[in-house]
Amino acid sequence: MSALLEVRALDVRYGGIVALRGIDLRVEEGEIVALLGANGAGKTTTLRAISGLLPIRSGEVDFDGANLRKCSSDAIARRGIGHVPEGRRIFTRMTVRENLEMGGFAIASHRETAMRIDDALAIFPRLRDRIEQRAGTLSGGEQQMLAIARALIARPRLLLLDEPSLGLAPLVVKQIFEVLRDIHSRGTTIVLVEQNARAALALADRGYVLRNGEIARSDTAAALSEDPAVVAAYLGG
Amino acid sequence: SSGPAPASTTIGIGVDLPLSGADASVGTSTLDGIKLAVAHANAKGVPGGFTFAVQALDDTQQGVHNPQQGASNVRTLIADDSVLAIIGPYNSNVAAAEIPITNQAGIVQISPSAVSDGLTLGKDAAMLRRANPTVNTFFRVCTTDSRQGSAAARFALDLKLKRAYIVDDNETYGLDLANVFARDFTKLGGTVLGRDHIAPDTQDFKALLLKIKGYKPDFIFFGGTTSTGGGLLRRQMFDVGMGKLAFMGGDGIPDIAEVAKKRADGTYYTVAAPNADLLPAAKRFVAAYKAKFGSDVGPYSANAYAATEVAISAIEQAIVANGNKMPTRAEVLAKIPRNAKNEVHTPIGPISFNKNGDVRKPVISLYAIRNGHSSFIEQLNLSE
Amino acid sequence: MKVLELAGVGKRFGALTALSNVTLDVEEGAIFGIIGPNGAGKSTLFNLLTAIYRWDEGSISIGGLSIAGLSTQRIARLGVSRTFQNLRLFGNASALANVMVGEHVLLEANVLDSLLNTGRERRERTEAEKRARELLRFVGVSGVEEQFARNLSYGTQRRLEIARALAARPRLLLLDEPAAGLNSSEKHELVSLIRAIRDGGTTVLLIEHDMGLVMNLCERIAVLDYGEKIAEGEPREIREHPRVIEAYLGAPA
Amino acid sequence: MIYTYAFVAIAACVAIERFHNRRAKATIVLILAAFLAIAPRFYGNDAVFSVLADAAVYVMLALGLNIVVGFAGLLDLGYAAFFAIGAYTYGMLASPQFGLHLPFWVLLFLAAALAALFGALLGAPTLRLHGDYLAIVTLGFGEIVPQIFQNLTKYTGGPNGIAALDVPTFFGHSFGASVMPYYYIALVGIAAALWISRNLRESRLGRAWMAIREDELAAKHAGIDVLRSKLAAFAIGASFSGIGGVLFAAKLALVSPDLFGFQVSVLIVSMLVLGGMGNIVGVVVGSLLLTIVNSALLPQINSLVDATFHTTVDLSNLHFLIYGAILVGIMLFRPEGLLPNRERRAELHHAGEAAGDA
Amino acid sequence: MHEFLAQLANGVELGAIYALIALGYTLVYGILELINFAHGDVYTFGSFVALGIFVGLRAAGVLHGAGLILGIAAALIAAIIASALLNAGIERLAYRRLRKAPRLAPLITAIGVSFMLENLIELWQGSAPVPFPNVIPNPQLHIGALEVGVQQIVVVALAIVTMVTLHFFVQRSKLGKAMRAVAQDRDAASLVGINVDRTIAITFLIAGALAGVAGFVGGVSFGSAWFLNGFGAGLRAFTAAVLGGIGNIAGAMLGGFLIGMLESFSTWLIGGQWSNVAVFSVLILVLVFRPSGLLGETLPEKV
Ligand SMILES: Nc1ncnc2c1ncn2[C@@H]1O[C@H](COP(=O)(O)OP(=O)(O)OP(=O)(O)O)[C@@H](O)[C@H]1O
Ligand SMILES: Nc1ncnc2c1ncn2[C@@H]1O[C@H](COP(=O)(O)OP(=O)(O)OP(=O)(O)O)[C@@H](O)[C@H]1O
Ligand SMILES: [Mg+2]
Ligand SMILES: [Mg+2]
Repeated sequence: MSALLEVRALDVRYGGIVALRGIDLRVEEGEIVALLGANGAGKTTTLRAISGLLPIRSGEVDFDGANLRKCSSDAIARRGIGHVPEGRRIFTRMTVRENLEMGGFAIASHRETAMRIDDALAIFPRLRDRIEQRAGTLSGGEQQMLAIARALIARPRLLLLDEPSLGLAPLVVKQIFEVLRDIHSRGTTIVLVEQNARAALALADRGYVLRNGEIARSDTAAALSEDPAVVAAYLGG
Repeated sequence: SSGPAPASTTIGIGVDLPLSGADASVGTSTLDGIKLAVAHANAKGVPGGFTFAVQALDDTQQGVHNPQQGASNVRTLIADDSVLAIIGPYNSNVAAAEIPITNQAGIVQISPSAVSDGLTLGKDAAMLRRANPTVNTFFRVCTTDSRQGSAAARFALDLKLKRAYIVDDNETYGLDLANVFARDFTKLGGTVLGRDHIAPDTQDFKALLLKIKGYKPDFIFFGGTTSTGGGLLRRQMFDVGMGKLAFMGGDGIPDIAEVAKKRADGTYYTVAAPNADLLPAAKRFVAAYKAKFGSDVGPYSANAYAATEVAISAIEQAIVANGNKMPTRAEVLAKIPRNAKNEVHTPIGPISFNKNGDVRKPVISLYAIRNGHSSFIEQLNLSE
Repeated sequence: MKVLELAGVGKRFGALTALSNVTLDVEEGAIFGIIGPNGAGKSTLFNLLTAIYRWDEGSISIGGLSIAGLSTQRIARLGVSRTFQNLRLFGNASALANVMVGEHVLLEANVLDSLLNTGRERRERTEAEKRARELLRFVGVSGVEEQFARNLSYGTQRRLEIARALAARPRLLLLDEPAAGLNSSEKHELVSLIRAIRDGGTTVLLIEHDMGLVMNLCERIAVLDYGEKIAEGEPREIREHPRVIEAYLGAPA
Repeated sequence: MIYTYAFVAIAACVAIERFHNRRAKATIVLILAAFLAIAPRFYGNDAVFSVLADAAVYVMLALGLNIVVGFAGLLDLGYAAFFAIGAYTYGMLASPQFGLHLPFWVLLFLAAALAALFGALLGAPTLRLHGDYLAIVTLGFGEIVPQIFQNLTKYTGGPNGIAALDVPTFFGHSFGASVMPYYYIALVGIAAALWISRNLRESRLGRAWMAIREDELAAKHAGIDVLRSKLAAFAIGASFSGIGGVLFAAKLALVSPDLFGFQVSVLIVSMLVLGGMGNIVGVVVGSLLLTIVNSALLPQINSLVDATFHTTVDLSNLHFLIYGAILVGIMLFRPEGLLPNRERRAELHHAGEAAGDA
Repeated sequence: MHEFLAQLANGVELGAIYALIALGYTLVYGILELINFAHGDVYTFGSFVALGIFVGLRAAGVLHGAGLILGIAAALIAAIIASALLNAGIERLAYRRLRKAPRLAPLITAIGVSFMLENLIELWQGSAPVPFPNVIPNPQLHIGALEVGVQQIVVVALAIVTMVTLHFFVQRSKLGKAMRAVAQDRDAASLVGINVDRTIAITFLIAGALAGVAGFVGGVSFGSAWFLNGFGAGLRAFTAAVLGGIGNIAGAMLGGFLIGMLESFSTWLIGGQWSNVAVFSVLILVLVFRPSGLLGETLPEKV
């Protein structure tokens, strides 16, 4: 069986600078895969390359049997890859509600969108309180909630999360991981970049460790969380 | 088609005109007048086996005529020893920047169209010639603002138009013309009801016309050209119910019918030349121009032709006087016609210059537009 | 001595009360934590301190001086520096230049010095550059001096921003979630960094959601919830405070 | 001939950008300066040096605008207004207009001060505006100033402007009709402008401008007095064009309002962007290039084509098209400008090493 | 009073034209933050296309009775389509490649394109103003003290209908939402499935179409087309967009009408040569007190 997402020999450069070198990733349908790595290792770059926000220099990205290399990022999004990007990238001049509606841009039915927005608001009641507020004036954590909620509206098959717990209060972080577990149980495949490596590995099936733009290790989550080197570097003694 | 002939046998006629952008159409048709005169001279044969060649430079920058560019062009032409005379510029403020340079270099410069008084008259002109106060190198075949403005004032009163509202385009030519008209019209007993200037790029003249309407004038006098607002002003008079009112201007609006079409009827304008219908040279010129360029003559094509004829005649005389050899610029300057004896007969009448550089026997004609066409009304022979 | 005093401070955004009746004293030389749920008003409090917003009630003074009506730049000159929850670096400038801007208030060169490149200007520049390099090393990001800030990875940018704030040698340093985007070993480095900053004589006010880090680092902690201060005390007290557990921490895992 | 000079100057600029060694740069600058100072004795004529002197004035203007736009990040679309103020200062105070005949050298500084004052006056109420709002207000100012000069006929000569301005003197020696004095003064002016630009760029004020340009709020938090820094940018930038204006007016011996329209502001902004905004050498290249295109290449394009290809074609009615195509072409080909900001390249230069040890 | 009303009516008519052009600036600015200097020339182009159709139809002798109505419609539609395509073509060729370029690069490109268009139009139609055939009758109506031409009423009505349609279209349709999203964050927009290039292209099409309507209306109202018309009209229209708050559709309309009336009234009361000074002085004053224009939104900065 072919994997849901397969990345082969991916090279990405910024101008002359090599950011990713020969990355191979495989994500099976229904898996949760964690990407670990120090600052600047290339995690964000990997996710951005997959969702088409960065041009690929060489290598292939296949999603559900189709090659994404020639696809624009909006086409990739419509194929079912959701992305909670670094820096949140919410629409700051729109209200919370409008942001959520944008999450459902590709959904034809208004009723369906409204229903999904309701579901999302049930997860983040804080957003319901602020529903008519301009997203740009939300608190940092509220913005993060909005970014996650917006990605959930589209019900992607594959969800790429770039540090979803960033700026969230401890209770909410716990809740986020529960939400991830929940949508995963309903069939969403997840690729997770997370500084909170302990929590990430607890949730994930497998993990990759990136170093200087290359895959340094890949193993099951359990094995990684016991690897002394990984523990020392990312889990903090 | 043909490459330039070897330098020694070619005499350059330097030209400085606005050739691109907003002034391109007048500039180009003026240039064509020059080219035609040069072609005629070459066809006739030049003493000493020389040929004339036009060296035209464009004095626009970013599409607008520009004194700095004009000055620079004149320097370029002067730096070329084969250039013995310069025709141009088109605009008065460009001329003001060029005259000191041509004056210093002692090269003949004849403008077809720069009408501002100060270029040839009074203290201003003296200042322009201060590098070489005793020599005048600048001539023009057009008239001056003051001649034209006062003639227009007289014509208006002849036509029983007594109450004027004056509008100008707030540019050199238009403003000066309107000023002289206002002064002389009042002096001769007319009434100036009001004056207005328009801003550049104006498209809507109805606001102005609605205002004028309240004054109930006999006519509107416009200082400016067809394209700086004359055409649209005339046209839009109909939109505010003033279509029947008379409209008058100077030699900047002979082409007004092209823009205003039948709505131009009732327009009067002056031209600094005798009635073209009675001048054989004028008829020949118009026909030749049409044949060569396939288009109607532009407002200053004839002037340009005349200016070039004068320059060429001076050069040819200088060649002969110099034993069929290349003359100096000073020798050419000395042959510029100064009195009735060596007048040059051009499509705009016989031309010789007074000591200021203005035409000696100026004639101003009045034309009217009827059924979309110009027709001659009367002419004034101004005495010096 | 108290560096910062807030008395009965309130701030509303339309119908929303972002802060209400907050009273707070911070002693010179402290590492003081501010925690609370998302949207509790923590960043808003910082924004009041640097005059991005004006408060509606109460009073705030820094170093005994009321900051009512003072502009952001005046407050900065009083010795208050900050980092931002959503990074605000000078993206199209090198990391080094970012830090050197942070030193602005320490330098004395005036417009004329700048125009004519006087001795003072040159001397100051050399020193400023040297200090900036040291600071970058201090926060652990040396090697990126010449890179554009916007091209750095998120974690590196965070540390760069701290370096910029430190460059002014502030009396009071406001850190809004400095550990966000750092992994746990990097967080350890951050802890020692902040301690070192404090030991250099700077009072540190810290907003953070990483409880391990907060409890480890702060000597005192205030807790905000819906704009109100619901608790203040030493880490131990806070950890066991029932309202804090209910509103923020959740039951201990 | 003009192209020889332009080519030498541009080539030297490119070389300066290429070399990273300070000594090498200094050497090139010295050689270029010596060439520009001495070569006119052997090669060229008045027409050539006239264009070069004009080009030098534009280089000064562009360097001044670069301080406002390139350094401080304030898009100014009405920069020609200050040029006009400088030129009219000379036009009104050194001419028969009021019978005042103040010396050129005094006016050079007076115009710089006046332009700076107006820069600050314009700046003061508008500096709260952001981005393109500021751009459009400056554009408005740029429209208003020449129109006021045009309409206040009594004082300014109206649309005719003021002609026959005084010919400057140098220790009692009149400049006469020669363009060489202007050429040399403009060279010195450029040298000063370059020196000041470089000083500013590396200075405390220069860093403050950078900060304001990148993030005004963060700049305030660094203790930068944003308003004062912006005013300084406007005033210093304007003073450059005040000086340029005096040179321009004295050389042409004429001022008229149509010389300072929006087109001129646009031209100078184009010079910046084309050359590489913020980069001093780039700005010089951009302004030289566009001046040569506009003052030499386009007006003479017909003779040039005729002489080169021995055919007569009339390109004069294509000037705009050619000029527009040059702008578009360069931008599509090098969006960051011909010689982009040094930082941008330094970044590419160093990052390769840094990526390895993250 | 009589004259006041007449000037008011004239200002409204002029304002309608500025407003239509201003909308195009605002739409494009809203999505790309680009002052599209070429927009005024697209307006000019629209005028000439309408003119060409009129001239052609008149030569064919069909411009009377019902033929006149059809002719007007044909000229309008042709102007709309031609301008829309031209504008979209400009975006495709000149601006699209500059999406990631420094901010001023597209601005200079736009200026370059503007020069090119002006020159091309000049080559096509000459550098003198070209008159519109006087085909549309313009009987004067007397409504109380107000005297207006039928043409004036039609012009204003057409402009208003266009603007209202646009307003609802952008507010209600999915495309409108996509435009707002792309305007704020292109990457984020593409992550929710919005085709950024297509959205921008459509924005240019709409802006061009509006310029086409304006070109038609302006040509009929001023009675001529000139290759440099777009420059002055464009400058004023852009000023209008800024006055109203750039990026804001209602603001562009308000600004357009205000500038139109300002021009009309300043010509009446202080003289035409001061009208530009008046327009820009008012603009500066307004912006000093409302730094984001009349209807522009000021968002408090949240950090
Ligand atoms: N736009 C860019 N231009 C140049 N280099 C870049 C750019 N974006 C990122 N880089 C470089 O690419 C490398 C990888 O960056 P990336 O953002 O993918 O790291 P990361 O693993 O997500 O780090 P972090 O945990 O700090 O977010 C870093 O060295 C960074 O400096
Ligand atoms: N300018 C504003 N307009 C309206 N509401 C605002 C504004 N700024 C902040 N708020 C609201 O005020 C509340 C407090 O925001 P603040 O940013 O202070 O929260 P915080 O405690 O920093 O939260 P977080 O931990 O998520 O960063 C939030 O609900 C936020 O939505
Ligand atoms: Mg990252
Ligand atoms: Mg916060």
